[in-house]
Amino acid sequence: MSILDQGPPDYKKMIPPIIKDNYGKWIYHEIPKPGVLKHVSETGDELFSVRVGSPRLISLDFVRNLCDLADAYCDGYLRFTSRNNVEFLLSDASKVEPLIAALTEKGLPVGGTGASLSNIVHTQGWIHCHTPATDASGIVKAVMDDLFEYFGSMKLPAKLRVGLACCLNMCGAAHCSDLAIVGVHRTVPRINDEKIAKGTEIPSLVASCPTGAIRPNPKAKSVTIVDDKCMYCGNCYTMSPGMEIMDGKNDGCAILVGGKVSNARNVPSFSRMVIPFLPNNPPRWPEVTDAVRMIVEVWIAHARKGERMSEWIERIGWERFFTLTDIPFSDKLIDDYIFSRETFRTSATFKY
Amino acid sequence: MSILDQGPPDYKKMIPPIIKDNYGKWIYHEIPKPGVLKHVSETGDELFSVRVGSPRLISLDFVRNLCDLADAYCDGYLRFTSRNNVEFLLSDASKVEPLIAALTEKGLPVGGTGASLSNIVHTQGWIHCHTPATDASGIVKAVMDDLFEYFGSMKLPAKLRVGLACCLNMCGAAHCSDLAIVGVHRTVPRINDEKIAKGTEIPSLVASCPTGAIRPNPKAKSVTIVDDKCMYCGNCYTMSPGMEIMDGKNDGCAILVGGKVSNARNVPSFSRMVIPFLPNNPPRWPEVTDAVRMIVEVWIAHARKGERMSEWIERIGWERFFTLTDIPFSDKLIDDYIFSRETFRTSATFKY
Amino acid sequence: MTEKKTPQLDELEKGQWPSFVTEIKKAAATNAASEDLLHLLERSYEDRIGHWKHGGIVGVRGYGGGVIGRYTDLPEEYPNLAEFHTIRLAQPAGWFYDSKALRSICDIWEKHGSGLTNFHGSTGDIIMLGTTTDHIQPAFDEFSEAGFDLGGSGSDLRSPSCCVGPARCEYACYDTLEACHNITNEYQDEIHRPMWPYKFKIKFSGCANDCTASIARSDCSVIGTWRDTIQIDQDAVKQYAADGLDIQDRVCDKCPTRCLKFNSETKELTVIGEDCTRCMHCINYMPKAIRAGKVKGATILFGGKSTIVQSAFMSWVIVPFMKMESEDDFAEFKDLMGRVWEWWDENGKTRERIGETIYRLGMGKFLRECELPPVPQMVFRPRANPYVFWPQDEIIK
Amino acid sequence: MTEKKTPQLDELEKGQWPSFVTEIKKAAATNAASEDLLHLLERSYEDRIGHWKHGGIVGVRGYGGGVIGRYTDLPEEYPNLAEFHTIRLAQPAGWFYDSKALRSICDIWEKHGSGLTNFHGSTGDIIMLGTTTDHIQPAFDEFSEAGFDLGGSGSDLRSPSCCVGPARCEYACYDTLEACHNITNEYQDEIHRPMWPYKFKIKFSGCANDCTASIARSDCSVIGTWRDTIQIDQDAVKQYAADGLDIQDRVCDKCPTRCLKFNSETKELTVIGEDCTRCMHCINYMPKAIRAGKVKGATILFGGKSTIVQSAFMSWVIVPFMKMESEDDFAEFKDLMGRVWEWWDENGKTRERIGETIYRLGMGKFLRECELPPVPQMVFRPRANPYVFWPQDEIIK
Ligand code: SRM
Ligand code: SRM
Ligand code: SRM
Ligand code: SRM
Ligand code: SF4
Ligand code: SF4
Ligand code: SF4
Ligand code: SF4
Ligand code: SF4
Ligand code: SF4
Ligand code: SF4
Ligand code: SF4
Repeated sequence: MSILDQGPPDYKKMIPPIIKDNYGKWIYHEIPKPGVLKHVSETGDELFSVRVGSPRLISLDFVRNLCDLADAYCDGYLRFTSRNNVEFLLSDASKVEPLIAALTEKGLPVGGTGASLSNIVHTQGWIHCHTPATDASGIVKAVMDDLFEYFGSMKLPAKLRVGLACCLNMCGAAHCSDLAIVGVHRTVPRINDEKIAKGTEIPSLVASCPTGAIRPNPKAKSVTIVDDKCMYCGNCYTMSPGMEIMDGKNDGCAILVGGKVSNARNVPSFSRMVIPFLPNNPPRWPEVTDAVRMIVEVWIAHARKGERMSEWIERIGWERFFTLTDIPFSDKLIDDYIFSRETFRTSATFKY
Repeated sequence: MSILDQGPPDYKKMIPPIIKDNYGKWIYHEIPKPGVLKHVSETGDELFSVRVGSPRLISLDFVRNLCDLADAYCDGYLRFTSRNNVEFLLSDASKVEPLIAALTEKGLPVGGTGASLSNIVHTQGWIHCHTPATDASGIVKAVMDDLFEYFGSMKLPAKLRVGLACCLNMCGAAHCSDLAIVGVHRTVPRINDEKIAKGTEIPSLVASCPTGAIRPNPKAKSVTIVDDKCMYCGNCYTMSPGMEIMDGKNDGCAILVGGKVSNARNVPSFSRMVIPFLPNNPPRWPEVTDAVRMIVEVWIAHARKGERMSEWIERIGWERFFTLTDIPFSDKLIDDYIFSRETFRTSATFKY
Repeated sequence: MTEKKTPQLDELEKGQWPSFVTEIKKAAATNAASEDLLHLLERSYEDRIGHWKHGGIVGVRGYGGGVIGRYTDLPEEYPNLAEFHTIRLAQPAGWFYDSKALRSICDIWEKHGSGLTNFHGSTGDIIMLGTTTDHIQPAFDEFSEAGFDLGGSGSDLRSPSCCVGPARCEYACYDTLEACHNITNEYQDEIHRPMWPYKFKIKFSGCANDCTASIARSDCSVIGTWRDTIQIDQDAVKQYAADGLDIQDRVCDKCPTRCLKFNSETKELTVIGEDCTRCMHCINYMPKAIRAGKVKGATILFGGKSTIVQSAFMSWVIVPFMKMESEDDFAEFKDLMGRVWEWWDENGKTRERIGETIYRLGMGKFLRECELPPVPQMVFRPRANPYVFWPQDEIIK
Repeated sequence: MTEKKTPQLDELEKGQWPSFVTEIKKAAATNAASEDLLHLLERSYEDRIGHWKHGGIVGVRGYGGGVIGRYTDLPEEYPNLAEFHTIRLAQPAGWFYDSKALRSICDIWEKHGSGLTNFHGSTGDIIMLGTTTDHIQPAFDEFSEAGFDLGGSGSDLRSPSCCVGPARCEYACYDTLEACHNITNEYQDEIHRPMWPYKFKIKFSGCANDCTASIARSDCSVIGTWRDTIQIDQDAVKQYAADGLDIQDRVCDKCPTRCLKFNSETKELTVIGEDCTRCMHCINYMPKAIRAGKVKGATILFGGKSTIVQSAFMSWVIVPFMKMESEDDFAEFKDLMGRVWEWWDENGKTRERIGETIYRLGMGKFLRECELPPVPQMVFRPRANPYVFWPQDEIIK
């Protein structure tokens, strides 16, 4: 029988003894090698965490495999990170290398610490969602393969946090990522009068459109769209199945860069669009992986040590970002939504 | 008979010979003393400009007086500046001091150059406009009297540009001033049905309200106002005399600071509200002059050399501006209009 | 079925990053739904569109959220995906597990689901990916037995999450795990029974590094901070200098307020305490030498959300500093939360996140009606327009 | 009348700043309207409101703007202010006058007006303050004879203005006076006959110091700049250093892009040309040593206006660099102006400034329809939302 409202399992029962003993007593950490964190407590205890990349969409075999490794090396304790990596928690330093060897043998990459590329926060895509403009897991796999060297090393100028969202709902919260890949629709929803008539509350549907593009069509018990006003956000589709927005020929991805979340040094910032559209070319989305690699490499070549994407771009200026990356600038990249005014250059100073 | 469309007088006919000869050839300038500019040409010629404060609202006697002085010292040539000061243009260095002596004798202040307070750009107020929330010339006189020492000296941290606008139309363009005094209404317009019925186009009047507070009142051929939505901008009064907004008991001034126009160093910035209301207390508006002096003195005490108001505040932070000036912070100072989002602190970093 | 080929997906088994295709195939070996999923995905790769129908409401007894209904639009061809719902399980604070708990999840999902899962979903839940309507309740019953409960979905409180905090991080300014656990438990009703204008997310980060991305990804961000001044251990500073760290360049010059002074002769580092904005940079660089102040707590920010509809918002400061140590402090937080939710519930339109409601109605109204004292810390800068709404009681009649 | 007292205004004759009250009194000595004005103003100081009626349309033959009608709401008490209109006269470029011209204005206004004036109005005109309806046409006729024409008012082009520029400033990157004069003359029709959605202002500043505040105060701001790199005279740099200027502190450290390097040994100053944003700071500080580049011209910005209604806007970059030397260059400017006005005229709502129209309809539409190439210089940063309107011809059908 089910127990209602029991809440999540108690974390206290699942943290390893070394953490219980040193809870809140950590005084510093080091990164002895990529993927390994060593935390030192004021008690003198040392905790080793080995961070492992995960595809996130995993089978039970994968989970059990993790359990086996945890049992063998960490008394059964492990955790996941806020970016969906796995962390094995070891109190015994001597087990670190054997664990890494076992992981490597199983093809599980160790890395994601310090100045590296961590796992890509992403979403469902064609695996499970009803509104995607692109797949999630597929592109993530293609990009992580391509940039693999930066996961297991710490040779980037700074952390690189990539996010992917398969539609503008942005479940991957890509809006504040160093680099974001966002699924975008590009065509006006096709209205299915029948579906709308069946189950949709017309006033809510009309109200759902941020640009006021939707008009009631009382005759059909449905709606019409003023094509010119539609910017394909898909919000109407979320409200009603009759607003069919997926379009195999025209859906694809936009690339945004320069977002950041931490407050360290500069304040958090939004990611900003630099490429409005790249086609969906499964299985490996070569246009996307190329664009991502190119941007990352230009950043590596030009950023100062410690400079995240946003800091680098804000220092050199967006004008020069476009020059250095050779990405064509177009009016599509200029904001025309509510807060556009703040993005216009209200100053006679700029670079070429 | 009038000549239509002849355009403004030709400036070429009114510039002094020394300027004609050295037009575009100036290579540098110096400020030998407050109010005096010395421009040196590549030809070796030297031009002296003596800058004189003007109340702007002047009689013909005043103008003729200027003419007499110009005739006596500058072969009849003078100009006005973009801040309504007068500039006497002398090609003969030896006449500078005698001119200054003559000016001083007539009570005309010399100054406004370099790190000084220049003239206050202002508007009509009760002298000539139909919508003012405060007077213009009166406050300007009171403030300039109070800060007089800073006009004739150059001991401020940097330029201080004060603007005054007697209503939110902001003809004084106070929106980008180091310090701005802005006339504000605080009560909902009183509707005069008769006047509205007589000459107002109701739909335009309704549309003129930025917050949608105005509703048609077809019965009275007039309108009503949703009081809660009105923020007293006065735009409806500009559209119709029937929206009486002047209110002798509740009109007054707001103080804004930290605006800037030049592109030197930091980009141009808007002035920001720090005191939402001070009463109209003619003839000398002591609350206003006190507040202005206090802010200016805190700036003087804390700014680094060369730091304009905006640079100083942005360096120390607005939190500290309020601490240092002891001005009470209130929700009235928090934006709640279209671009408010950009002003919210979306960061966990701040000072106390 | 076994005849069908997946040439495109097979390509994604190549390369060094672990492959989700391999994972689906592993599940497909023993589960027909997963096998269908593999082929449906291949089909999507061909068609370049998703093959899932819009929405669908399914759930468990007593709850209003926690399960996402999903049906393929090609049920004839992929009959095992005719129903393929997702169950969201609330994760333990900090995502800490022992293998026993994980194995119990596996055993249940083997019986009732596709054998596929996401560890974890973007909000933080464990995502049990793919089951049929019939299996939802039995699966839930067993998860429940094993100590797991559902997370949120729909217009409710979503599963709060927190960073690893004091469990493994020297920077934590409050106990993120305890706060998250305590507060999550308080709000089980709000999580399980949607009743608000829209979803609401809370994330707890132990310091301004914000390792849960709370400022971007939650309606309420609880970010650890301190009220006094950073503590500097000069011996440790000297050690860093001796070890070759260029303190001037890497630390002082990157301090956003330039309030750190390094004396290159004495090798001492001093701070102008009142100028420091607690950004964490210097502490990140020199954890052995610089620590947070002693008066620790959290900044409470509201309004974060992503792009749809009004634009993405980041959370903004509402309470600059709140103690977060004891049950009493949590009570203060909950009291605040109660006022804020009540206000939003009363004022928010359907599908309007709290940030959008505040933006639409104005911070002033929000603050006044939630009895929150306005302070300059709430804004980067004051308003540039003079459009002040004036309270009637301050007007001379 | 002479009985009436003005105790409040008398207070404003005290103090060191020249007094407008004294000025009104001087005019009042010989002019009844000015005398009434003095007393009406005293009345306003008592009542704390203005005493002018709303609007009123008056004008001269052949023109639609240039005169502001004004009537007191207390005509019985102040009969000489029953009509008290303002005439706006277009100022000469750079506000240069000789005493002859000024005296001619005085003589005419003595006959036809109150004897009061503003040198100048905020837009730049000479403001002839206060006359009656009857006198408007004769006054205009005489001003016209004396070489003066009306400025703008209403929904027309307002009198453009310009900084002192090459007439007296070493920083001028183009001839602001000639540009202003030439362009003002081209558009006499647009100035005198209102026909647009709303007013339109142009200001010309010779460099980025923007001494006409054009970026804040005009719909079109023409700001001098250069396309290549600043020129540094090393001997003069050395001289500044020798004279005691702390070049590192006052110049290099305040350069917004930190692209100036001062070698304290060789006393040489170098610039990373590609990083310089041409902000003018270093030139302002060291005019003898640093000059603008050789390829001079102007940046054209659009959209500036003050607060009413949508908020204040500052002008933003539309053409990063345009030559401004010859008649040909002015023609290019006029061509641009023509396209922009046509677009605004077609798309703008009544009382919508061009900045507001562009904001409402989007920069993309504006640029495409005015045939302006989009460049990154137009924005501080690209859009944060992904809401791109996609042109039909780029879509696969
Ligand atoms: C494990 C994890 C917390 C958790 O509860 O899961 C974590 C753990 C640590 N973070 Fe973090 N961060 C974690 C997600 C984040 C995030 C959130 C995200 O990426 O979505 C951020 C914000 C990212 C952003 O700004 O966009 C984040 C921004 C930081 C920063 C600030 C970096 C900066 O300079 O901007 C630090 C400080 C540093 O690295 O010097 C930091 C520092 C740390 C430290 C060093 C804290 C400590 O002493 O233990 C931990 C090891 C860092 C490392 O990997 O080198 N952590 N950290 C998360 C690991 C995610 C992963 O698998 O990669
Ligand atoms: C005469 C005038 C132009 C005109 O055509 O009338 C003028 C003349 C000069 N300005 Fe200006 N500026 C004039 C209004 C302005 C304005 C507009 C305004 O105040 O409304 C600005 C923008 C103010 C702002 O940013 O809010 C302005 C911002 C500057 C700057 C940039 C100051 C800064 O660092 O932000 C400089 C450079 C400097 O002072 O080093 C400058 C420099 C100069 C120089 C030195 C240029 C030169 O070499 O001749 C002139 C003498 C300045 C002085 O007074 O010390 N001028 N100057 C205006 C005098 C107004 C007055 O009577 O006070
Ligand atoms: C599963 C998950 C993506 C994932 O693969 O991780 C997800 C999946 C969906 N999200 Fe989400 N969202 C998920 C995290 C997010 C996040 C990220 C976060 O929480 O940190 C965001 C952005 C942050 C935010 O809340 O703004 C997010 C913003 C949205 C939105 C836009 C909401 C908005 O106000 O902007 C929608 C649309 C809606 O609610 O109607 C949405 C809607 C959806 C729906 C329910 C589709 C829909 O329109 O009904 C998706 C169901 C997919 C499926 O069939 O499984 N999802 N969604 C994440 C939840 C897993 C979990 O519980 O742990
Ligand atoms: C005379 C002058 C003020 C002064 O004392 O200097 C003035 C006076 C008036 N302005 Fe202005 N404006 C004057 C410069 C400005 C400026 C400053 C500037 O041009 O640099 C601005 C702000 C910049 C701008 O254009 O945005 C300005 C923004 C307004 C507005 C708001 C327009 C807007 O779009 O935001 C209005 C309202 C309107 O047009 O209906 C307005 C309206 C008015 C009216 C016509 C009142 C009205 O609502 O009909 C005022 C007539 C007063 C009178 O009876 O004499 N005036 N007005 C200035 C014109 C003198 C001249 O021609 O030289
Ligand atoms: S981003 Fe869009 S398509 Fe992707 S999971 Fe979220 S709602 Fe679904
Ligand atoms: S896709 Fe978005 S913009 Fe287009 S009609 Fe639907 S809700 Fe409106
Ligand atoms: S600011 Fe307002 S009151 Fe003052 S002159 Fe302009 S329109 Fe008239
Ligand atoms: S004063 Fe402004 S806000 Fe109030 S009713 Fe008039 S136009 Fe609307
Ligand atoms: S947010 Fe701060 S306390 Fe939490 S894990 Fe990150 S660095 Fe540690
Ligand atoms: S916490 Fe940040 S602001 Fe404070 S001293 Fe350190 S680097 Fe500077
Ligand atoms: S804007 Fe430049 S060119 Fe014009 S007067 Fe000012 S400093 Fe000189
Ligand atoms: S003009 Fe400005 S940006 Fe360019 S070098 Fe000089 S100070 Fe630096």
